[in-house]
Amino acid sequence: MRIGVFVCQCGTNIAGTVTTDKVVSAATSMRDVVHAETLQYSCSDPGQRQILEAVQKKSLTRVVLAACSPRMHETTFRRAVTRAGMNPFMLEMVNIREQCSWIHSDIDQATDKAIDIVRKGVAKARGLKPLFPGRVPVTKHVLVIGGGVAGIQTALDIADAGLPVTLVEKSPTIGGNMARLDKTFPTLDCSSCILTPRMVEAKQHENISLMVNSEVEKVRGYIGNFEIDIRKKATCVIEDRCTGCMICQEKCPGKAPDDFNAGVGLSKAISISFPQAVPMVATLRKEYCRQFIKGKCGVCKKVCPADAIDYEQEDVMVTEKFGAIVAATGYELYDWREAYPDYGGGQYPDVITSLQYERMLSASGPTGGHVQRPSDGAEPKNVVFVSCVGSRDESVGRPFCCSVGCMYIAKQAILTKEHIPDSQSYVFYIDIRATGKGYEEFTRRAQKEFGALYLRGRVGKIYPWHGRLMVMGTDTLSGDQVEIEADLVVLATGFAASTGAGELARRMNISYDQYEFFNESHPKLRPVETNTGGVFLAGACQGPKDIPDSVAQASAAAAKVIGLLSKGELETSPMVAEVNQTACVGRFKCREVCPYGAIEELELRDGRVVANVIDSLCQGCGLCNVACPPAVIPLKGYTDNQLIAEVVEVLR
Amino acid sequence: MAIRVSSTIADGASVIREIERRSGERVSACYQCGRCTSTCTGAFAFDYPPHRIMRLLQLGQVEEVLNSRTAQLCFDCMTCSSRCPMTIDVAYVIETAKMIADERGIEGEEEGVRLFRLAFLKNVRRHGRLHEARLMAWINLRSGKIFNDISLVPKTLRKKKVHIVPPRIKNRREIHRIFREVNAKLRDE
Amino acid sequence: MKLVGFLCNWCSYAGADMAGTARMKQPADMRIVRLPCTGRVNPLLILKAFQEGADGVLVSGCHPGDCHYNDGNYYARRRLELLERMLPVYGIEPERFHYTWVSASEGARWAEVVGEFSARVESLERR
Amino acid sequence: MIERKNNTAGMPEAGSGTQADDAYSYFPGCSLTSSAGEYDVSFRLVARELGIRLEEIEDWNCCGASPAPHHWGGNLGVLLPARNLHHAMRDSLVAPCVGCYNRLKNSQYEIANSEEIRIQAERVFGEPVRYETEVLNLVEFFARVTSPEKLAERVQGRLAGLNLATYYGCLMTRPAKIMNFDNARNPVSMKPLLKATGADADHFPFKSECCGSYMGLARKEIVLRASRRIIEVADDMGFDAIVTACPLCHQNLDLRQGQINSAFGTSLAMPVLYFSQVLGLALGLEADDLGIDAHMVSARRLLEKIGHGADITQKQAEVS
Repeated sequence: MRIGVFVCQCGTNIAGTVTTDKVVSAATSMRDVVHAETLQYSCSDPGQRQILEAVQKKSLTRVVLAACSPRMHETTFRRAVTRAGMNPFMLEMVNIREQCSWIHSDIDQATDKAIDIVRKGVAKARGLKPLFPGRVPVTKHVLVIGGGVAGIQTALDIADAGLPVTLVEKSPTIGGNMARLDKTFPTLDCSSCILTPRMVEAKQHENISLMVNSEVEKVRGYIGNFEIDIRKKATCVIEDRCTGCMICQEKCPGKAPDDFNAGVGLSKAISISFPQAVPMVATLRKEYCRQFIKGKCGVCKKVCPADAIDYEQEDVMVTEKFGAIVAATGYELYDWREAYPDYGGGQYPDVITSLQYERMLSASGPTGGHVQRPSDGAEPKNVVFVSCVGSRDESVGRPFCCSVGCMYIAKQAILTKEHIPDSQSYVFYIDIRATGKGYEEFTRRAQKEFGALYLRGRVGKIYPWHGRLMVMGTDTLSGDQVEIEADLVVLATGFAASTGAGELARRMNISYDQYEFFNESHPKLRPVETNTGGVFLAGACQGPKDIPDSVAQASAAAAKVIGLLSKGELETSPMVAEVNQTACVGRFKCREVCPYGAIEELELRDGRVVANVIDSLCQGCGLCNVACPPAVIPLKGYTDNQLIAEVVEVLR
Repeated sequence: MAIRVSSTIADGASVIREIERRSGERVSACYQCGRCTSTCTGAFAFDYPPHRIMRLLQLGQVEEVLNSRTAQLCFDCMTCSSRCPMTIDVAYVIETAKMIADERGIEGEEEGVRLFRLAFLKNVRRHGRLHEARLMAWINLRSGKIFNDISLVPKTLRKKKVHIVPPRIKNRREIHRIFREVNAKLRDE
Repeated sequence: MKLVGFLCNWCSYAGADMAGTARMKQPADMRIVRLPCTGRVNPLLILKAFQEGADGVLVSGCHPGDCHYNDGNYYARRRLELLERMLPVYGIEPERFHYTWVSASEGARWAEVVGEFSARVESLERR
Repeated sequence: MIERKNNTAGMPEAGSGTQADDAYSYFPGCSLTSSAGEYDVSFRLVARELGIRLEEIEDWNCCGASPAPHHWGGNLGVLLPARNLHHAMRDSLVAPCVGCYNRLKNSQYEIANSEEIRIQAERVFGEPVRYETEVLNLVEFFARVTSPEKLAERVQGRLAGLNLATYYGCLMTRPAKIMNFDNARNPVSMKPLLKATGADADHFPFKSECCGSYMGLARKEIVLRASRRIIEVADDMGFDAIVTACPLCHQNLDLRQGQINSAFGTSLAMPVLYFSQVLGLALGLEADDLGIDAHMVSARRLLEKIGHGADITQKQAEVS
């Protein structure tokens, strides 16, 4: 057995606190190590070539590479050793950067630890065996969860590449938050003018099947071969009969809150969210419907010319196979009321959220584009915008920046001036974050051309005062307290992950942060992948984002999916369990614990029935390895002997 | 006049460390949003509103802070602390500066407040309890504003809100022991 | 003093990486063994570690409900709770063993866990 | 260390006679023996009405208020209150004055967290300091000894028609980590009991703004300015009265309301009642027994609104 040890210096990232030469000389004295050297940057082309040459010159049979986290570059180096004619799984990579050099400052301690880690790697390397990936066919069918601008973009891109897509949306229409916006920064494009055509396209695309009022219930399987249950909630409206004539909505006697308009104005128990809704189909909300509350009404059923109303309708569970999933569940506005009693906690009608204001500004909104104070319908003259409500505020557990507030406030300040020429906007901000193309210029225009007065400071308190609102704030630039009598206060509320995001993440087995935003696989290099193969991210479900970024990420995710499904088959990891069938006693404890049903019975020639692992199903968790009473179902790449060897050597 | 930040920070370092140690807060945690100032009760009477005190500390302007009216005047209503988005106990930072100033014998221009505290404590040390009427009288004499709050006197008398005889507690020795224990030197005596 | 940490690849190992990327300083006595899942941790492995002279053993996986393999960490918990009760029989103070959860996004938490555990074991050493 | 029985058990029923064991240590504090006499009176009355025995702490002393902690690194501000904790013999202690309540809790916190202070205290008292007694403010106290349901039963909505501005001020809730009472940013504890009297207690935005604290003597303009805003907002929002549990707040809002009017040319006449007085009225006690006539701002209109005895309105008339 001829082992080569390579110690990466990663410039000074590792060499800064680990004396790599010491590690190398220590390595040379380890059993079976015939070669050891340092590399300045192992991942660089010269670095990889150095490894390749050493492998060939010293005819190495195993390679131990001490560098960054294997989660980062393992695949890179598996490929590298393959080029040297070695089986990729004869490489053992150990982590002396993230888990050593970067977290210690004492050079001796760090170096000793690095040596232990290398010894551990060498020990494990001794137990390595050549492994050969299996192949499984992939299902060429993609699930996109969430019908906002990100979901629509991904769906269209994938569908255009010829792959069938199912687009699932939990609300009655696609379009998401963007459909609620009036204009978009920094160009002041009409939001619906650019979005509506895309929504229609998604509906009409031959490769896209649209499922509204639907939610993902269960996800089974693995990359290339998911099996997913989708619940289509009962809406009491037969979708393919409803013509969207809206007569039912007109006649419906049941008032209901207007979700689409963020609570501005009222809707009906049966309604179509907005005139450009896709699909143009009514939805009935039982909790507000007299038919269901009082047990009698039936107006919609009577008036519907298409006979599309069905009060008995029930949820439908659809189960389909998919090769890949794109999560595009977007965001919701942070509910500020509990956290900001000083701003009235929602008790002052004229303190509204930015989204409610957006609906007021929108010509298709509940006020027909007329800006009015909710309290008395009067046209406001003094409008105060408050930044960072539920953002950059550790005291309410929201330390992060919403990344769009500064921009949409500037936009709304401009639109305010356009709607009400004799109005004055006041903008409280902490920092103006305008990093996008044309963004800074835009915020300048708001001040220079539209006369918005920007005050650098946070608002401390808002209270009713002689029929108006008194806003107590600070102008940190002058250093003084300021008070403004406002007719309307608009809170730039921050982003929150959409309700149930965490639950969905658990169903898809992807990780998420404490705010329930989904985690990308790597912040720099794998921004649209997750740690679960075959699951990708698009848009604000991964973190606050504006429209251009969401759309860009959506197309990126699409590209990844197309790449994945362009092959007919997928390589499966060969690090799977393997039954030593001569020793198997056939108690099938392994089958009891296997999450993937990857254990089958196999009758041998001698008539014994033993366990057998279906490689394509096994995901390599190793549960069976521990559960097996005679311990005869080792997990390749993580055998008991290898792990014990690691433990022994690391404690030497 | 420009602040020589490089030197002020170096010079102020030890005091700032002391303030951070005693208050348990980090001045560097402040990002100057000014929310503390926006509802500060006393700001209009201070020379530096709370957010500027935090800023001065960040810039190492220790002397400015210890000698500030704010450090003398702040009456610790803690409104700033309760609203800080970074959960900094701003009031306690100022309070700590106040204590350090006090220990260093910095008197500042806010004589009125000093007199009040002094009078109050003397009063308590003597009787074990506070005799509000005497406190008021004493302060007015010392401050020379003998007719301060005179408008209240008749009302308060009519409403039986003052008793003329000072209340005294029995075990005044224990009170004196407390003052001795913390070796409280009530200044100018 | 040497501590051995058995970490699952998907949550805790990634969390430890994140702590490193954020340069969160930690005591240098932790030695990490990477596994696909805490469900792969054989109690024998832990006893072996103690037998080989480990001063403490830490097992860290995904939070309940977040296991990459659905419920590997539940199997782990059941086994390890059993083991914990057995430790005294082997003459090992249970305080030398710790089982916890750290997710891929909890770098700070990982640094805490290591710091606290190492302090805990050290105090045992001083006894 | 004296034996303390756990006090969560067997809270007295409102109105029922109670065993001596259920008594509470009572710390009036200086203000309640002079400028806030009516607070003391009304509190004792209502407590008796609810069948609670109060046991005034033997030979209690001033808590040191704000001046003590501001001097000499704060230990004076710890030891003065400590003496009262030390001499409190009951499981629970009630301190209606919010200033005292705040100091007592602070002291308790410091003692619990500092060996040095415990040693100092032992030197002073000649024995290990006792400080575990549970310190309650007025609102906590009433929430403990009665309940909105029980109260509502007794008062039969006597205060219906009033809208009361609940005013907590600073010291009852801050610093949050020591007081841990209610929600420091949005205290609400007064509301349930007030609602039980039949009165409304709508959201009062200035419930926890500062009235100017003890600056009245040294820097009066601070108090006048701060208190003016509180009163004006309550007035603008149409509240019938401000309800407080703090003698100092009361002094600034009531005693100095006249000064505010003359200083700013306003004509404010906002009654300021103690929480205990409101409960007293609800329980049917006489306004002047509760010392409401001792306030500077007449509560006549308010009393008429709830149809309270004409004789009181008489007295009130001559006062203002």
